[in-house]
Amino acid sequence: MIDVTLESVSKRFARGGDTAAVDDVDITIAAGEFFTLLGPSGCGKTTTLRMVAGFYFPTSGRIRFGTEDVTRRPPNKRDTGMVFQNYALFPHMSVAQNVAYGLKIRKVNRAESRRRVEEALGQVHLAGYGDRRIDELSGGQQQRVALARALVIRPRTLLLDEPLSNLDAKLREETRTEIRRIQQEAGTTAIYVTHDQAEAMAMSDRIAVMQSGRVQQIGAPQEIYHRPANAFVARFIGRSNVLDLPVVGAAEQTVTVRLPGGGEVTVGAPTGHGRTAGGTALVSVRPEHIALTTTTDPDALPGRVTEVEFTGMATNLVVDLAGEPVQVAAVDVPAGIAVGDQVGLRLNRDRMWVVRP
Amino acid sequence: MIDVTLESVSKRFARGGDTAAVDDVDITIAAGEFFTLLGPSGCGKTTTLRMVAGFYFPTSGRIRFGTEDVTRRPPNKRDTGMVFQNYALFPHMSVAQNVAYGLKIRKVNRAESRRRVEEALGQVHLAGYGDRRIDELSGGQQQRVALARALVIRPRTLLLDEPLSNLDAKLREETRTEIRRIQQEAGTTAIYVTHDQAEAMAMSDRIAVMQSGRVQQIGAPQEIYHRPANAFVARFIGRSNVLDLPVVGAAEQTVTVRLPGGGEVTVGAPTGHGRTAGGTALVSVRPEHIALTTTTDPDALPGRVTEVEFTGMATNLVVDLAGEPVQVAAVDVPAGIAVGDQVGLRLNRDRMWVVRP
Amino acid sequence: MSTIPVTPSAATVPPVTEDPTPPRAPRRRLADRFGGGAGSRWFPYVLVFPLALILFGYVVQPMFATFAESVGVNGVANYTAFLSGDGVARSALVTSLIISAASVLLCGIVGVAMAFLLKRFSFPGRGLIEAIILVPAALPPLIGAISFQLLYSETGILPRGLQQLFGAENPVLPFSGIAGVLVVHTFTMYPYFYLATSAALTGMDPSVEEAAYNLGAGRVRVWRTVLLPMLTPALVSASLLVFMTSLASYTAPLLFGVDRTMTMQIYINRTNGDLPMASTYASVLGVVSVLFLLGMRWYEGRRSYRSQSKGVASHRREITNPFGRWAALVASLLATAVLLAPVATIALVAFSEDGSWTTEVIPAAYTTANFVTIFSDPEAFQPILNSLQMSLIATVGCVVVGVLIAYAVRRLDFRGRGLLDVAVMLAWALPGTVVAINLISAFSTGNAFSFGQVLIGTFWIMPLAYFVRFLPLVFRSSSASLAQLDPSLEEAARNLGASWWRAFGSVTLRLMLPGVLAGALLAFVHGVGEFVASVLIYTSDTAPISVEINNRMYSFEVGTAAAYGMLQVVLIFVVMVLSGRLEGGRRSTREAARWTA
Amino acid sequence: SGGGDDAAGGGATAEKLTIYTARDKKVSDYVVEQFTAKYPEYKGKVEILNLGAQEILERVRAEKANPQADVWWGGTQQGLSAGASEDLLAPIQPSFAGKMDAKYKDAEGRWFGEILLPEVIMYNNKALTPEQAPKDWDDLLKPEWKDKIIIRDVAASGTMRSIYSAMIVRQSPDGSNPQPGYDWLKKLDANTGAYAANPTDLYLKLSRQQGTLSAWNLQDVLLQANQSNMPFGYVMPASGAPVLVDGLAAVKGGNTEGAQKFLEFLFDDKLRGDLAKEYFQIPAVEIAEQPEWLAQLDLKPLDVDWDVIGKNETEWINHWNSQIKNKG
Ligand SMILES: Nc1ncnc2c1ncn2[C@@H]1O[C@H](COP(=O)(O)OP(=O)(O)OP(=O)(O)O)[C@@H](O)[C@H]1O
Ligand SMILES: Nc1ncnc2c1ncn2[C@@H]1O[C@H](COP(=O)(O)OP(=O)(O)OP(=O)(O)O)[C@@H](O)[C@H]1O
Ligand SMILES: [Fe+3]
Ligand SMILES: [Mg+2]
Ligand SMILES: [Mg+2]
Repeated sequence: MIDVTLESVSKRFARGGDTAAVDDVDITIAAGEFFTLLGPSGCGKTTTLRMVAGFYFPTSGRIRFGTEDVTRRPPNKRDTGMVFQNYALFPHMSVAQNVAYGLKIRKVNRAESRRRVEEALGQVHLAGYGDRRIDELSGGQQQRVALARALVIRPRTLLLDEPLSNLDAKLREETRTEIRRIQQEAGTTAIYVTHDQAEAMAMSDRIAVMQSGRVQQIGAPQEIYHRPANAFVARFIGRSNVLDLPVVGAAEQTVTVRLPGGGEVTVGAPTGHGRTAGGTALVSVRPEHIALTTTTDPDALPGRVTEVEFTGMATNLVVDLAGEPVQVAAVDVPAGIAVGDQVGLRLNRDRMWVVRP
Repeated sequence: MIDVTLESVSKRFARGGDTAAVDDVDITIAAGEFFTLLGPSGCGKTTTLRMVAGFYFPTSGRIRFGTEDVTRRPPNKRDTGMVFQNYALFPHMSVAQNVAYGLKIRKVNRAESRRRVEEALGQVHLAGYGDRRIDELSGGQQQRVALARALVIRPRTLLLDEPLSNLDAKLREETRTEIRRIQQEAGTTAIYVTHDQAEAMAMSDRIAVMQSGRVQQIGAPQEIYHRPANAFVARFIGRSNVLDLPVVGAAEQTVTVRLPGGGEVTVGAPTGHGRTAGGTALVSVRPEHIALTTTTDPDALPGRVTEVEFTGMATNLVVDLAGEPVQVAAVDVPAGIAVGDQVGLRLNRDRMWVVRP
Repeated sequence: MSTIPVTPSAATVPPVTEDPTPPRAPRRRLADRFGGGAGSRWFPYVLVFPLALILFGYVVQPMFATFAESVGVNGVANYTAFLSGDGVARSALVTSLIISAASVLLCGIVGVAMAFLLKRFSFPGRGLIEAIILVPAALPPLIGAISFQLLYSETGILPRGLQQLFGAENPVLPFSGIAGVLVVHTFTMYPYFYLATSAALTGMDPSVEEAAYNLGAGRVRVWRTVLLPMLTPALVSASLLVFMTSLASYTAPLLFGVDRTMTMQIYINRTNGDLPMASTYASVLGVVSVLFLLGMRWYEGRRSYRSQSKGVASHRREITNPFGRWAALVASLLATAVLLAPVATIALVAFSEDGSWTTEVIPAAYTTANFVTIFSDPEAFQPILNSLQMSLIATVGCVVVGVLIAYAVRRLDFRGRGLLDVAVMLAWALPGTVVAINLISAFSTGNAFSFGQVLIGTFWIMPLAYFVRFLPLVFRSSSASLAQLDPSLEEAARNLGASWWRAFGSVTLRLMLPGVLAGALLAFVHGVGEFVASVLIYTSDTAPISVEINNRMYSFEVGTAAAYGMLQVVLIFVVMVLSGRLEGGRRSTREAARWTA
Repeated sequence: SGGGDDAAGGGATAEKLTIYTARDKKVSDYVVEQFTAKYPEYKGKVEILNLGAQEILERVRAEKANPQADVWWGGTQQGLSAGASEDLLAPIQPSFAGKMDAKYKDAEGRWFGEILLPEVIMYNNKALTPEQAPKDWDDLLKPEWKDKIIIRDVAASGTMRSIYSAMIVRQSPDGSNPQPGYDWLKKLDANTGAYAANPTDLYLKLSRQQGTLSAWNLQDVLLQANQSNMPFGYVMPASGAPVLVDGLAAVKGGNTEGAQKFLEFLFDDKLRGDLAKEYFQIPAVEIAEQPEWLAQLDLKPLDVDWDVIGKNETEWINHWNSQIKNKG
C-alpha cells in the first residue's frame, strides 16, 4: 500500500535509434490504485514497468515510492511483485518451488508457505500441478505459474506485464477477478499492462494510454472511452470513426459541425478546444454509437454497406456515408444484410466528441 | 494447398498424469481452409499443432497430408510454417536474418529474398527493424518477427500458435487481416490457435472446440456460436446462460420449455436431442440475446439487477430471474442503472438453443 | 600499479548503465549504498576489485616484469633480433600458429562430434563412454606423449602392427613431426570442446532448433546455421583454451622433434642463458594470445546467444532414427577404442618388464613387479595424496574466483571489463615455467599480495600456482554458460526479494552449473597432472605425483613411471565417475533418451 | 622452509639441509642414507629434491632473493659457472679441494667437479656387433649409417651441447674458425635419423631400433645396460672422448656450514668407491680402490679447451640450431 510516482522519467537505449523508449513520462499512482498502461506494441510499457521494478535505471527522471526516492534502489529492496512478459520462470524448480521462492526468501515457515502456495495455485486454476516441471506445462499454464509466483508474496506493488495474454477468455475473466480481489483485499498498488481493452476497462481505476514512449492521456476508463484526448486515443481505445468535419459554430464546451450526409449536430468538446466556425474539427464517434436503420428513417443519414463481418456478439459493418467510410457495430442486424445494401445511420450525438489531432 | 487429416490421434506424455494431452482426435482440414483450434489453457492445442509439425509423434493414430501418411516424417520435410507459442526466434540472428532463414533454405536468390523479407516485415508493421537484434525488441515485436518468419516462406500449411497474443487490439486486427489475405491468396491450409474468440469467429472457416484433449465440436463459427453442441461449448464460446428448464413438449427439432419468470417458449434443438416432456433440458441463451426493458413491458420477464459492469461497448449486468442469475449484455443501458433496480428481460427465442450437458 | 587501469579507483567510477549523466540522489544512506546489489553502480567495482588485485599481483605484474626484461636496457633490440634474426624466430612463430590453429580445428571437430553423439543419442554403453571421455586429458603429460609415440610413431604399435599385418617393408602410417604433434593435441585437448559443448547443449533452448527444422532445414543445416552459432560462447571458450594450450605446448613438439616452436625456443634460450631473449619470446607469445583473445571476444560479442523465448521449452523433439542410433553406437565404440588406446599402452608398459619390449609389436614378457615396487614403498601414496589435496584446494579457489569474474565480465557493466578478461587468460597463455618463476619472484620475500608471508618453500605456493594457472579453465567455461542464460531469471529472483547473493546462488549459479562443473573438472584434472610449474616450486613435503613420475622417467624406470601413470589415470577416472554422479548422470542419460525416444 | 635465516648452530643439533639434485633418485637416496648414518644429528633434516640440471639453475636463480636450497648437487661445468657468475654460489674451502685437478673446479671455490662424464659412441648391441660398430667420431659420417643415428636433441641438452661444441673445437682448437666443424656436423645431421626429446626418448628409440647409434655419456650407457637391461654397448672413440665435468656447489645464502659438511662427505673415499662400483661414476678425484670396470677403462680424453667452448657454445649451438639441424 504505497503510491508510486514517476517524475519526468525517460529511458533511451544505446541501440534504440534516436527515439527514447520511454519519453518524459509523469505518472502518479495512488496507493491501492489499480493502474493500467495501455498502448500499441513497442510503446514502452514494459520498459516503464522495468524501471519501477528496478531493472533499468531511467536515463533521466525520478521514481518515488511514497516519499522515498527509489530511482536507484536495488530491485530486491522495492517489494514489488512482477509478472514478466516472458514469465522468467526458474526452469530448475518445480511449479510449487517456483511459487514458494519468494516466500522462502521472506522466511515464511514451511507449513504456512505450503498453504499459501497451494492457495495461490488454486487461484490460477493450477491446483494439483505443484510437482510438475515447468517444461511440462502448456504456455498458458506457465503464464499462470508466473502470476501465482508474484501474487503469493503479497507485495506492496504488483507489476503485471500482460499476465493473461496466453489464457482463454473464460479463464482470463476468472483470473482477472481473482487478481482484482487480491489486490483490493491487500490494498496493493497495481500497475497492469494489457493489450486487451475490455480487460483494461473492466479492471482499472485509471488508465494511461501511451504511444511511442509518451503518455497520451491518463484518466478513468469511462473518461478515456467517451472523451478521448486525441485522435490516437480515440482510435486506439475501442474502435472509433474520427471524422474531419466542417465547424459551423463553437461554444466553450461544444462545437457544432456539419455531418457528411447533411445536417448539423452539436457535440461535446474539451475546454480550450480552440475550434472556430469555418475551420474543421475532428469528431470521434464509436461504431456502437451508430444505429443501423432503414433508409426510410427520416432522422438517419443514408449510406451504402461496403463490408460485413460477423463477430459473434455484434456484426461489424462499414458503411459508405457520402464518400466517408464509417464503421458500424450492430447487435441484431437485419438477417441477410449484404454488401451493397442501402441503409440509414443514426449517430448518437451525446456520444460524439471533439478530439485533438 | 493440401488437406490435413488427423485420424484418431492421441498423445500421452510420460509424466502427464493419467489423462492424455490429446485424446482420440479426428479432424479433417480441407486444402486452403482456415481452421481454428479453440479451447481452454492446457487442453492440447499446442500438442496437436506440434504433432502436425512433426515435433511429437502421436502415441496412436495417424496424420495425413493429402493422401500421404506423414505421421513419422521429419519436421523439415513437411513444409509447414509454424509460429511457436514461445516465438523460438534465433537469438544470434538479426530480425532480417531470422525472417530470411527459411528463404535461404529454399535457395531464394538474394535480391528476391531481400524484397520478400522487407515485404513480410512491412506486413507485420516492423519495417525498418531489420537490423535490430532480437533482444532489443519488445515482446510484441518479437512475436511479429516470429509471424513474419513463418509467413514469408509461403508454406503449404501454416501452423499458428497464438501468433497475436501479445499484440494490442488495433494491431491484432490489422495483422489478422493480413494473415487471412496471405493465406487466401496462396491457398494455404492454416491451422490457427487462439484464445480470442472474436478473432476465431472473424477469421475461421471452421472451428474445433477442444477440452481436456478431446474435440467437443467442429463447425463453422456461426454454427458453433448459435448451435453449441453442449454446455461446455455454449459457455466457452462467448458467454452464455445455460438454464436447466422443465420441458413441457418436444418435437424433432424443437423443445418447449418453461421459463423461470413464467411463460413457455419453444426453442431449437439438435436432431436426436432426446428430451421429453416432464424432464428438463439445458437451454443456452447468450447475454446479448437478452434485451433490457422496463418492468412495465408485458412481454418481459421481471428481474432484479445484482451486478453492473461497464466494458466499453456494452454493459454487462447480472439479473436475478426468479432466483436464477442471468447475464445480460446491453449496449445502451438506461443511464444510472444500479444494483437493486427492477428491470424487465426479453429473451430472443430464435437464439435460444437446447444443448447436451 | 599506476601503469595499467585494471582496477579504476573509486574516484573515477563511471555510471553503470548507458546513462551519460545519472541523476545524483541528494542524500543516500550508507546502508543503501552497501546493501545494494548488481544494480548499483559501485557494485561491479566492489566485486571486481579484490579479484583484479589478485590477478594483478599474480599474473599481470609478473607478466610485465617479463616484458620489462625483454625490453631490457636497450629497448627494442631483442625484438629487432626476434624479427630480423636468422629466421628461427619467425618460423617458430609461424609453426606455433599453424599448430595451434590446426589443433583448434581438429579438437573442435572431435569434441563437438563426441558431445553430439553422447548428448543426442542414447545407446548401450553411453554412460561408460561419458565416464572415460576425459581420460585422455588425464594422461600425465610426459607419459601420455610417450604412449602416443609407442602407439603411432615409426616404431609404434599401430604402424608396426600394420606392417606385420600387411607384410610391408616399412611401418605403415607412422605419425611424425607436426602430424604427430597434432595427434597428441587432438587427443589431449578435445575434452575442452567436448565439455564446453555438452554443457552448452544442455542449457540451450530447444525450441530454436525446432524452429529451424520447421523452416525446412535439414539436420546438417540446423547444426551449421543454428546449433553451432548458438554454441558460439562455448566454442569460443574452448578455442581459446586449445589455442593457448597449443601455443604453450612443450612436450608434444619436443617428443615429435618439432623444435621450431615458440616454447622450444624459450627453453633453448633459457638454456643458452639468454634470459632477455627468452622473455622476448614469452612476451610475443603473450601478445599473440591476447590478440587471439580479443579477436574471439569481438567475434562472440557481435551476437546474442541467450534464449529470447517465452517460458521454458523442454527438450522434447522426438526422433526415431534406428540408423542414427546404430551409427552412434558404432562411432562411439570406435571412439572408445581410440580413446582408451593410449591408456592401454601405458598399462602395457606398466605390466611389462623394463627393457623387455624393444622391436616387438607388443611386449613379450609381463610382470607385476612395477606395481609391487610402488606399493612396497611406504611413501608411495604421499605424492598421490599431495596432488589430490593441492588440486582440490586450487579447484575450489578457481571455482569461487572464476565464477565471480565470469559473472562480472558477462553481466556487469564497468570500465576495464576487457582488461579483466585478458588478465585472467594471460595466465593460461604463459608457459607454466614462466608462471612458476613469476610466482617464485613474487613470493620469495613477503609482499602485499601474500600478506607479508613468504610462500616459497611452503605448502601454499603449490595450490596457489595451480590456482593461477587453471583459473582460466573455470572462468572460461563459466562465462560460456552464463552467455546462454537469460538474465531475466535473475531479475525475477531479485524481484521476489532475493539479495544479489541469494539470487546468484539459487538461480544464476545453479543454472550455470554444467559449465562451472566442466571447468572445475578440467582444473582438477590439470592440477593432478601439472608438472612444469610444480617442479620449480615443490618441496619434499609437497611432491606431486607428476614429479614422482618424472623422476622415474628420468632414471628410465619406465615401468614404474607407467605404473604411477596408471594410478593417476584410475584416480581421475574415479573422480570423473563421482562427479558424473554428482551432476546427475541419470539426468543426462534421460536427456539423451529424449532425443532418440 | 630451508635457508639459513636463524642460525642456531653448534653441538649435536643441526640445521636443516636442503639439497637440489640432478642425480638419480637411487643415488641421492643412497648417499643421504649414508650421510645421516654418519651424522645422526641430520636425521630427518635432509631434504632432497630431485630436479633436472636445468631446473636447478632456474630454481636457484629465481630464489635468489630468499634462497631455499643449500646444496646444488649435479650440474654441468657450464651451468655451475653460470651460477657462479650470477653470484648464486657460496665459495667454500673443503679439505678435498687440494687433491683436485684445477680444471675440475672453480678457482674461487664456488663449485667443484664431482664426476667425469666421458662422451662415447653408443650402439644397440642387439642390432650391431662390437666389430660392426664405428670406431671413431668420423666413422659416424659414413653413408652406411644414414638415418641410423639417434641424437638427443642438442640445444636443450647440456651434454649434447658440449659434445657438439667439442666436435667444432676438435677441428679448430682456438675456436676461431668453426666452419670445418659446422661442415662435419652437417654431415652428421645428414646421417641422423631422429632427434630424441629427452634421455628416456633416446633410450626408447635406440632400444626399439628406430636407429642403432648415438653419442652419449659413458655412465648412462653402463647404467642402462647393467641396471635396466637395455641392449646398449659403447665404443671409446679412437681420437678420444670429450670429458665433461659434473659438479656441485653450496648455494649462497643457504646453510653453508651444512653444505660443506655434505660436500666433504660426498668425497669420502669409501663412498666414492661404492658409487663408482654401483653407479659407474668416474670420480673427479683419485680414489684408493677403483672397481674393476674403472680400472680397465682405457679412458682417452679428447684434448679440447673447455674455456674456448664456454665462450662460444651459445653462438655455435644457435648456429647449428638454425642453419644445420635437419638441413644436412
Ligand atoms: N512435456 C510434457 N510432459 C507432460 N505433460 C505435458 C507436457 N507438455 C504438455 N503437457 C500437458 O499436456 C496438456 C496439453 O498441453 P498443450 O501445450 O497442448 O496445451 P495448450 O492447449 O496449448 O494450452 P495453452 O493454451 O495454455 O498453451 C497440458 O495439460 C500440459 O500440462
Ligand atoms: N534492449 C533494448 N535495446 C534497444 N531497444 C530496445 C531495447 N528494449 C526495448 N527496446 C525498444 O524500446 C521500445 C519499447 O519497448 P518495450 O518493451 O517497453 O515495449 P512494450 O510497450 O512493452 O511493447 P509490447 O507490448 O510489444 O511488449 C520498443 O520499440 C523496443 O524496440
Ligand atoms: Fe643432460
Ligand atoms: Mg512489453
Ligand atoms: Mg499452447
